[in-house]
Amino acid sequence: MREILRAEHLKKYFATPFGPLHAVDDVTFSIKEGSTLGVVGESGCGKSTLGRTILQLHEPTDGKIFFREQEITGCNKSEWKDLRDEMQIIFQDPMSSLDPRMAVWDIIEEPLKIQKKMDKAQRAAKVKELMDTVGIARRIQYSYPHELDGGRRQRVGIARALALDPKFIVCDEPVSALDVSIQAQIINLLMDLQKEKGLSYMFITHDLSVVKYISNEIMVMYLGQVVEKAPSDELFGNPIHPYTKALLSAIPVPDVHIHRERIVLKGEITSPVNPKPGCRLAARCQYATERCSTPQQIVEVSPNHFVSCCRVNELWQ
Amino acid sequence: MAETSFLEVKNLVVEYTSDKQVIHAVNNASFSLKRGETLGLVGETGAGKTTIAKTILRILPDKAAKIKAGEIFFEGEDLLSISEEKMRTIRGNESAMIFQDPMTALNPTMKVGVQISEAILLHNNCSKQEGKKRAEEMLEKVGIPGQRFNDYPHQFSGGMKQRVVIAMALACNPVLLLSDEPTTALDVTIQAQVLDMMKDLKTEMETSMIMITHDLGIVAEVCDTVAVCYAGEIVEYGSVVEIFDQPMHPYTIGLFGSLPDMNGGRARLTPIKGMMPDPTNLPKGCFFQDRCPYASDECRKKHPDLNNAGGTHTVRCIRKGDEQNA
Amino acid sequence: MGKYIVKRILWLIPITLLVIVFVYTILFFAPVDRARAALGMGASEQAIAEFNEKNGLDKGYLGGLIIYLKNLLHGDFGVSYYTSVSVSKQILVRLPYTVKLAILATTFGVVIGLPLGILAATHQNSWLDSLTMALTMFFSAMPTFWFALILVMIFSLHFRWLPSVGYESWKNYVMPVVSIGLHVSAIIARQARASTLEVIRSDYVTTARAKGQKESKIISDHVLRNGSIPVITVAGGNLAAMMGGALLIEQIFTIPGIGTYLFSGIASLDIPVVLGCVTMLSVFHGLIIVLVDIIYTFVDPRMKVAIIQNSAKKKILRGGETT
Amino acid sequence: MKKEEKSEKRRSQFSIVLERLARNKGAMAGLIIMILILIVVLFGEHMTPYSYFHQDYMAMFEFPSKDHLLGTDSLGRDILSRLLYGARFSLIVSVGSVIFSAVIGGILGAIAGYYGGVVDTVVMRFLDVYQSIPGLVLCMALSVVFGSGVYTTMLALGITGIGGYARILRAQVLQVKGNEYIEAARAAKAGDLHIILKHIIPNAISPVIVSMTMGVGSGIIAIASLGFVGLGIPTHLPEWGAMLSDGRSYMGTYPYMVLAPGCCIILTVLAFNLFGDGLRDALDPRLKD
Repeated sequence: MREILRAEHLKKYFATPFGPLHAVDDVTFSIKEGSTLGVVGESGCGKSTLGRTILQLHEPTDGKIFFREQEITGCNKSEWKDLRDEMQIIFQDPMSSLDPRMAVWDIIEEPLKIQKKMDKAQRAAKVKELMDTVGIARRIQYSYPHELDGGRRQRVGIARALALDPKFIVCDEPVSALDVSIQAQIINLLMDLQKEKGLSYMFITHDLSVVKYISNEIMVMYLGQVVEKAPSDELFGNPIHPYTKALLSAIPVPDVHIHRERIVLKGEITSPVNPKPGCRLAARCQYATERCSTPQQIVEVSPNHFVSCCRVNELWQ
Repeated sequence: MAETSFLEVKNLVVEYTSDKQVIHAVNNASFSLKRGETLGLVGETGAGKTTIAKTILRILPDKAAKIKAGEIFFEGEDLLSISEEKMRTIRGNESAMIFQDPMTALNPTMKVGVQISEAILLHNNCSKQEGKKRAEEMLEKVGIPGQRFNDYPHQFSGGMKQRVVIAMALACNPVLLLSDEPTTALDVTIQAQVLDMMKDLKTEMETSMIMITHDLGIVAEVCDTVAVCYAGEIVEYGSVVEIFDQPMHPYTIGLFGSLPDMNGGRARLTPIKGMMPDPTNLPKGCFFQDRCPYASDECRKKHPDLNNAGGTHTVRCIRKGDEQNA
Repeated sequence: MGKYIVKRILWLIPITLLVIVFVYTILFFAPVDRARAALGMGASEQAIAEFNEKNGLDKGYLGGLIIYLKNLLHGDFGVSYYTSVSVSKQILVRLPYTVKLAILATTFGVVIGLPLGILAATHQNSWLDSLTMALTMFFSAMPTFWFALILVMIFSLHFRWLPSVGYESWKNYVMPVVSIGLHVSAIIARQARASTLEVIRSDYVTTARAKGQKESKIISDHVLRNGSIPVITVAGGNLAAMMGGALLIEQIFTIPGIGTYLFSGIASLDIPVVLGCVTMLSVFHGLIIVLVDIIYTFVDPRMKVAIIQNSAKKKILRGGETT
Repeated sequence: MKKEEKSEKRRSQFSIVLERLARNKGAMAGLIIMILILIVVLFGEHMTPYSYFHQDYMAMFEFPSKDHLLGTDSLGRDILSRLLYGARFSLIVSVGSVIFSAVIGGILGAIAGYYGGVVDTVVMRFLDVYQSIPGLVLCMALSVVFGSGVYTTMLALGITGIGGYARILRAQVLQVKGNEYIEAARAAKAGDLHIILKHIIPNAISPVIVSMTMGVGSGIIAIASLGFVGLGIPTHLPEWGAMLSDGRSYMGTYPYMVLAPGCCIILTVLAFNLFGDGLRDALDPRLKD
């Protein structure tokens, strides 16, 4: 499989009155064509910023992004514009991501209008096709977002993202705001689309059960850094980093017969503003030692399984 | 008697009126809770879970909401027929509620300690110092240093705020705790902390609890019995083992089918098609008919009753009822 | 916090300077011959030249501005072109009347408006609410100076209970205060009602109810404080605007305040008079805004953080993203 | 589920707002008065038997009667005729000035809000200066400088109003800019102009329209205030404020000379405020039908 996207040492810092906020700090990964990379972490871990930086909705502070082996950081606008059609985004909150003053039809048509490659009839045909693809009934084509329920809104968001026939989509918590039964409908839709169109996803979420289900590979982030990255089954079957372990053990499992030992992290997430060098989990980690205050290296412990923890050899049995 | 009907909700009907439209929020809901037990009230947005909890405390918005019918027996007394004054002595004292969003459930201009002691002073004949002391004890109990009595809500993180809200609810050692999605707004690791703490405190204080949630994982972890809500009524009820091992109502089955399996492979999810019926215009017959894979003509004609399915397990579906009877 | 207040007050200096430049510019280029206006059409050329030299009008736009600012540095507001009376003295003599009127009218507005707004909100959709809303709608549409005339007509001319001119006794202030105060109270009542309604619907009020708190205590302990927060801004803004004197009201009741003075200055384009008053106004306005912010931090603990962060946010805007 | 049947045909935002307005009694009352006033402005001079400057020394200070429905003034001029003719000054000047301030202020605010940074800082400091001079003071100073007249008054009033609109639109743009649909448009490589025209303006403009409506009301009061002290509209014209000032000297004996113009002002202002209130509700896109 060819690689569709690669990020190397990507950084995104924001200036704050109290110092730079390390939203994304030295993140490296790649995504193969037709596959899904899941990005997991709790609020404030920088996963959404990462998605937006990949799409250059934020200017990266440092690092390189390659799309189909072509560097898109620092390339000029016209080259980038064509590539941009191939990269799209689906947002978490379908309410704030749909313009409340535009009807469903107009929202889906907008990217086509901006692209200026089709005439009106072609656009109309395309919009109808998109509505069928994502399962939006014709009768709501002139409804406004506030008149729709969450599931339909998200379908509109997906149709808009698909309008320009992208090859790569950043899905930023696309099902988090939805009820369980609707969530399953949308997940199925996303997986069907992937199969049909050969899409690649970067699937950002805090919901571990969803990410396990949909991803080929999973990247766990904590305070802007990648702490562990592995193929989906490997990560769930053999988590190594203390944060990944705690995260996995914290999910309530809908099964009354399973009782697991829970690893509880002390305290709460610290501030990503002006962080000290070293492991950012150290203050909450039960395995922390003095070595944890030195900068951590990400190491490959088994094929494709990367961990950023200085005690990896001791913890990995 | 007291053992079995510590809390009993019977045929509760609640409606909201907005812009001349009647929203049927709760339709004939009945369930009971034994002392010391935890009941999970499970369902999706708009299923009427929160309305049921607010009705038990009688804190529904006066003008919009109307309790049309039903009885709520709490320790043998019908809460819907006692005076407002009497009700006030129960609220926050014998029965308390934890709200979903800790960001908005705390008064931003009042010290958290004062907010905790508010209920203590209200229901106990004690001095302000005594109230403060007990509020500080409550803070310690939920893992917050007592010195933070004088801090304001904005000085706490989300998880800490929810701890304050829990301390507030438990301040008067209530026998019944209504928890409305207490961890939904929190991150997973914080959720785990808060759930553990709630479980410990519940055992320590011998509190009975109604846990409102949409998360079946949480239900499996903390509940003894489960009531599945759909369109304002209870469609399935039973012990947590009965429901999880042998879900019977097509809706409950659908909920389980919607969840990705954490342990198994990547089988295609089997979600429920369509969505919840419009609460202003509920269909005749079974409310689930349009989404049900087994719906027959009979389901469209007759509204099903709760049928016994063995043990404490009951289910509101003619199909399962038939099977059971046959 | 203290550092922040000092910073805010120091910030008033450049703002006030800009206000002076702005107003000076408008007035300077007005097409009038001040000398002839002061000395009469038949004045001699020499008298006109003397007048212009005395008042710095011969120095041109920039020269005049520099002289004015230089004098201001020494606390000298200059003298009126026409009466040659010191502007600072006039302001000092007149200020007490205006301050009295402003504070009384604003207090009246808050005392009447705030409870009325809260009452209307707690009785939403009742007759009380509808009546309050109708009355406040009416009073906010009514020009205060017209209402003042009506009051004069009723209480001075018809019943002869209150004097229509003068400034010595408390009776002189009743009608000016009421005519402005009712307008202010109407605006405050509407604001208070809106913000109270929002608070009443908030989760923490439901929480208080779930604790078993009495409705009356919920209003006094939870709603009142949060509901009145936006009212502080309205009241402060009104107080600041009124420091310029309610021009027309002062005129109608012949109160010798800043308003009448400022108006006479404007009407005759008397630059030192107008600049003097406007400078004072701008400083007062700035101080009142700072005061409002300080009151905020007492009423709403979140504001302390917000205000300090807000002053820090400017840094972000200037710094942009670090790349 | 919710009102789907209605969605099958295209409904523009405009028609939705109109529908909602039509259901609001207050707004409709305001609208009716506004239409009546408009008719008066357009045809007022043909509706009464007297012209506004017709002086009748045989009929000075007449109380309201069949001949003179609202009586006559010190020069024997028919007050009703003057009031009807005077409506045009209040209305035209106020509407003109509101449009002027909304356009200039709106552009300033939108630029400051959208681009932020240095531009925003400069505009905000400018507004700080603006805000520290009370509106009426600035307005009076400007109208003295510009001299009396319809257009000069419009300009004086218009300049005074710029600050308010700039602030409103800036705040709105900042808020709208934070929404994800802006990012979605950028992800579809929309340019700045497209985003401003298609997304930001339609979503940010509502409060501006509402405060423009209300602004006409306060503009009318400001014009009357100017007229009352002899500024603004030339004093020989029957501007409502000037008529009030006229009547003031005789109000002890002839109260109708003060009452009538005042009622005209209140009625007009009330109409715009009522309509503005209704408009605020109707323009909320998230409101359920």
